Amino acid sequence: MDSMILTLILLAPLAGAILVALLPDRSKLPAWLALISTLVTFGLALHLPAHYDAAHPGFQFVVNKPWIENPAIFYHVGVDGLSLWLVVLVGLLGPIGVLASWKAIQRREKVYYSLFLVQQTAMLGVFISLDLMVYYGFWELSLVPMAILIAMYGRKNGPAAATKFFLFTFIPSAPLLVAILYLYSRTGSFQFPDLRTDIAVGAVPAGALFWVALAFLFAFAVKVPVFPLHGWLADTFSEAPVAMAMVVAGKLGLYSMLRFHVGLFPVQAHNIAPLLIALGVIGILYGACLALVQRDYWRFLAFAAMSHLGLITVGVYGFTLTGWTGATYQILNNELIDAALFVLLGALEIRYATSQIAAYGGLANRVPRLATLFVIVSLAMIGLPMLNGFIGEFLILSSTFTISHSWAIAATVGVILSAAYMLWMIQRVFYGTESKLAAESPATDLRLSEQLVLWPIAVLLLIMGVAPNLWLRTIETAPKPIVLQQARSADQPAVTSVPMEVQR
Amino acid sequence: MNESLHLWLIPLLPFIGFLLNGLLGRRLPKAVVSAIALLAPLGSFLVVLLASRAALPHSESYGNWITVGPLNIDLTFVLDQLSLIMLLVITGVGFLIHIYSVGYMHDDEGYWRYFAYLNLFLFFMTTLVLAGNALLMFVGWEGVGLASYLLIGFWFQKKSASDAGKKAFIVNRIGDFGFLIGLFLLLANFGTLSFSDLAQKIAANPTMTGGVLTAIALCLFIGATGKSAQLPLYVWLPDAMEGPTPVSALIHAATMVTAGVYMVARTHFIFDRSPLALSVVAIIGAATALFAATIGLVQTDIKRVLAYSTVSQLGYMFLGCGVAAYSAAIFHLMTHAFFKALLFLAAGSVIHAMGGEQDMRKMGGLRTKTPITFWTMTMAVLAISGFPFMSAFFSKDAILAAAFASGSLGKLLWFVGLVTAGLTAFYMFRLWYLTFFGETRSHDAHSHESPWSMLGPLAILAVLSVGGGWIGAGRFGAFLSPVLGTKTEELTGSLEYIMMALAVAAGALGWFLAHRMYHQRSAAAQLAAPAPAGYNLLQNKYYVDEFYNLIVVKPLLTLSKYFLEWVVDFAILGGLAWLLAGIASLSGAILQRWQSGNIRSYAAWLALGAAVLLYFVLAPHVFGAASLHLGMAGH
Amino acid sequence: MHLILFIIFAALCLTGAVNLLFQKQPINSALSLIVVMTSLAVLYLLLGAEFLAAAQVIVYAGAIMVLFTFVVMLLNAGREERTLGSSAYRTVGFPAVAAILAVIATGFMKLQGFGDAGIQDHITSTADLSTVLFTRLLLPFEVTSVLILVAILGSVALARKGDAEGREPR
Amino acid sequence: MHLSPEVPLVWYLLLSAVLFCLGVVGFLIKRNLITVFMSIELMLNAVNLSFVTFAHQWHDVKGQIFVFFVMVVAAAEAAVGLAIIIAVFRARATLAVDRIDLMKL
Repeated sequence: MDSMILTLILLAPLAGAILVALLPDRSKLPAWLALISTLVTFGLALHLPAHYDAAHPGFQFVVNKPWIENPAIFYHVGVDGLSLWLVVLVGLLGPIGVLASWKAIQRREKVYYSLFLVQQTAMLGVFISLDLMVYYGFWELSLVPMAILIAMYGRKNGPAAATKFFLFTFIPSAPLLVAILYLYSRTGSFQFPDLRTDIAVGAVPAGALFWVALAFLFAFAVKVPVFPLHGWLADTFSEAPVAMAMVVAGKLGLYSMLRFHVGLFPVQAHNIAPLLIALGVIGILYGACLALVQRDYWRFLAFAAMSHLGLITVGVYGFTLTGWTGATYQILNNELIDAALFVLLGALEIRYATSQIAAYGGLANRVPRLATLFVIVSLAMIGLPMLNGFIGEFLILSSTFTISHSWAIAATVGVILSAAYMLWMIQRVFYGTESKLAAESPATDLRLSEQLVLWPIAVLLLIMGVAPNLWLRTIETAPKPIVLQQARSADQPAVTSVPMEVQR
Repeated sequence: MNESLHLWLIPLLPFIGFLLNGLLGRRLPKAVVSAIALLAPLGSFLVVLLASRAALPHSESYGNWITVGPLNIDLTFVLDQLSLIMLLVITGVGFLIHIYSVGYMHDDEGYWRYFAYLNLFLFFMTTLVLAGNALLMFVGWEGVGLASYLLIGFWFQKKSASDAGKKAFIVNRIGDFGFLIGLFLLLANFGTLSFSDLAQKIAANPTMTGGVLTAIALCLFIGATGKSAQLPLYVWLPDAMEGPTPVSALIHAATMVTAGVYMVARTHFIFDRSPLALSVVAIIGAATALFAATIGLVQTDIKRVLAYSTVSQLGYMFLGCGVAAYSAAIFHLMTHAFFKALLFLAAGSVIHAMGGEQDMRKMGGLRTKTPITFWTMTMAVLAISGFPFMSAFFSKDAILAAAFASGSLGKLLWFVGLVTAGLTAFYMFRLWYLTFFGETRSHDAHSHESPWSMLGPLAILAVLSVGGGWIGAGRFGAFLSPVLGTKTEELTGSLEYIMMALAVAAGALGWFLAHRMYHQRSAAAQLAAPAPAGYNLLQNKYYVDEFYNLIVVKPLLTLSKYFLEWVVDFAILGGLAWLLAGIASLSGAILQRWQSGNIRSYAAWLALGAAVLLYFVLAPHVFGAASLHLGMAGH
Repeated sequence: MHLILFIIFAALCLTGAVNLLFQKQPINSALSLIVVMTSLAVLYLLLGAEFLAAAQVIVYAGAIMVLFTFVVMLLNAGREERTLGSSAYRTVGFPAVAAILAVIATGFMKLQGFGDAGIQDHITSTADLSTVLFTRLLLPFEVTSVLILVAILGSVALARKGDAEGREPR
Repeated sequence: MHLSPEVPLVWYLLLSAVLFCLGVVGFLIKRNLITVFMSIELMLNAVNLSFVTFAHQWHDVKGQIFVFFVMVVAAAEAAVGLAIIIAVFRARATLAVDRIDLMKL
């Protein structure tokens, strides 16, 4: 079972996609199939944390079989503390995405759900692949359904947004591929563990390694997105179907940064870290400022997300155990929170058919449950203690503080601003006097299916805030060896959050 | 150690109350909602009472909260003398205010929601007080901010209310920013956030003063100014009066806003090592006390007067902290909780009687219509004005005496405190006269006394306001000394009596002026005549809100909108993207000509491609020195 | 003897190919192509590939070219029109062809160890060929039959009269 | 034994190269869809000739097998290709390749 489980996780949504594609497009049949398929995936994914052995860090549930002889591509999959919960997260977001699409997608369901499931497969593949070529395949595959669905279901400017998304995400993939092939030409392997040791012992010339690392970073930074590369985000958020938009930003890029940029090129990544920290902090403040002035709530959400992703970037490039653990944890938090916000805003859009914030107002009496959940999720987003966002923010910020006081303080300003824009948003939508739209619309409160999605997330946000050690214990196992290794090597002084000695 | 005191019950009971009412309250009858809501603080209060007999300090740990590498944050509750007093005040006064709310909020459709929030507040507040480390305290700290936000914006359909809630949360967040930085500094320098460990580490290092500790202390104090509404972050508290009056009594007078004082007292071992930070605390405290008192002089909204009074009294407490008289500050905190809660509740009763009217200019003559409210309010007014042997007489005096005893700066601060005492008496009696004396100025004539559920708590608090001072007079410092240390400088007997006399005299002077201006002449805006400019300045609260709006909010929004969004995002980044897209589509337009659709031209290019490929494959053999050996030439 | 035969049929081949290019009527081009193919069959024979020579005559010169001529007649293809779609064939195509020819020809000239062909050396019998075809390459051989079947179905479907949606003709 | 001088195999190869290039030229200059198709067949035949030549040189039957498969594929291709030509002619009523340019962007 343990050796098969990752393959099964990968196959479950794929089988669902094929089934949806083959069976007729009859009333809600694709949706039900997709729901079952994603639930099965989620159930299988839960096997991983249940059987993960935190005492023995490193990759587990590994399968490593030759696939193509020349070039030597292996079907090499496995998870460690870093990817373990991300796989579970993708599994969880699957059924949520299907339920979020239930009412929103009314035409061409077959195409929609099969592409949705392909996207699921691709994301799972990205997280579990340990062969760079296989990883690259999944990485590219994760972009395709997205671009198609944006074009098909865009609200106003679908094709334009799809083109933008396509250009922003595919172009950086080209240097990534070249870099991967270059590594192969030097080391003769696509496999992550081999490459890590080969690069560590200097099998690749340092001058070339700089460019290779940069190519990796560029591809990932666009996908996160890191500050000046965020051009696609707002358009994608406002055009993509809800269930697709909620998975597009953040985790793929950030995970790849942690695994393949920091993991493969620690020296290069450490050298470029100050730049990334600076860009991350700029992203935090920039996103927050822009979120303050958006009129459309999808764009608002895009910039809010960008702000929070900036914080995680800072955590990734802080090169501390606490920061890495916090960053990984914050990826989970962020995705959950964003997913919930997408579902909630999507629910608003279905009811009121507009995403202009100004049209709303005073909804709290009309849709009290929606308002309550929105407030809870927003509070998690702005890092209220007892909810999950706080844990990640605290870990990242406190570790950043040990590296640079000024950047940490600037990042903490983002904490204030996030409260400002989220609460202002809540106020404009839910509080105050009822707007014309709210008064005239016959909209009803959350349906049972929506509540079934949202309450568990809300409870999860609380549990993740109260008992983060359930997660941190396993997440911590991934960066720990790297930190220890850094501490051993003399020329690379380890930057951990071991407290500095009191000076006076 | 010894047997468990079940401290976890103290926050947990209100939390259960919150969950029950919050999730089910909508469908429950009001009686059940009130029963749940009342039992929670009562249960907590009883647990605290039981715990108070145990040996102190007592700490209980419930495992680890966050563990990453070297960082380890425990879930630890600590009960010592300081937290015991706070808990008694919070749960005791909290319980009384819950009872009061049953009457006050009886007709509100959000009844269940109100009590859920109130219980949530108690949960966070008790967590804040019991917390054994700074991060857990921060949980409560932010949590009470949340409860405050929810309760201020309780009538969320009123724009002013939801505005005020938002403002409170955001301003508090600015303070929390300082708190967080303080936490990071602590963590970076000491590697722990546990109060007992920190105290030990600092005690083990007697030469460590100033420097880092000053930075930490100042950062923590920024947090305190946010939560406790001190200069320059006090602006949210007056607006917070948009919330229901019992909320103002509980959160914005008696308990939450004193969290800053509690936090400074809790971390006094850091402040003690930094004279600079202490001076800052004292100066800010004294300045706030005077500043807010002057604004309070001219406010016409009964709750706003009390709000500015709260800000001012909190200033007193920080003044006490700033001269290292922590026990005096805590003492004042306690008495203030009694009389200010009473003032707010009585004001609430007045508002209730007036059918929701809060403008004092429209009140008057309520003395006969609401006698119990009148008498309890009178007790509170006397107490806050420092009438001899009432509660604030002792506590305020303790602070002023400590200030006077602490150096030359202390003398100045003492004088500011004395002036403030006079101003306090003046605006309190102004309120008293305008509300209860003279002719009724309301069109709504059928004012009535409040129900007993509201008057009962008033009576109990009145007793405490009058006699609360005797609880602590003389003994308080000794009781708290295990936590806060002993204050060495004591005033000599005669000087202390002179101080008392001066303070009482200042109060009496304030009363006298108020009596002259508002009772004998019974006109509303007497101060306006002699100094209209000054009056306007005070009436508009020194234009601080406008000032903040002008230098912070507006520039931020303008910057975001016009510079960041239009210039950076649209023009520069968008322009770059368009430039790239332009290059792409231009090259596309050029290359498109190749795609003529003409098969023969495709074939021509294909042939060219084949020729080039062939050349590259064969070139080394054809044009190089070596001749061509095909693979099987050896056959 | 071999040389004479080679020269005759190589010349026929080239003449046919060039004629194919210069004829304006498709039917004439088709007939020239038949000449080319038949001459090629002779050349195969010279190279000892007797089965292929036969197959060349039957399949190419016979079946395929008959198909061509039928289509020419069916569509009544007349003289070529003088259309001008693009000049790329002249500016790019001809130099490219010249380059291809030059590169390949130079490559062939430089081949070493290449022998000569006599009229009777190394005749591959049909038996030799079929031994390989029906043993080692049995599967590909059978698959080609599937290919041909698919091609038949495809050409029937394509050439059938019907409208764009593929509905039956009325 | 040898009645006449033997032919160097390279000549065959050169012949095939020339035929192939003539085929390419045909593709380039012919304007009738059917003759263009014939040029393709010419190229195929040219390649076949070189296969056979190599098979002869190395006494390897594989080259001839290859030619056999090329013939099979060519037959299939001719059938489908001519069917396509018929379909195109029905749709466009012309066989001029320059008029069949719907693939233009």
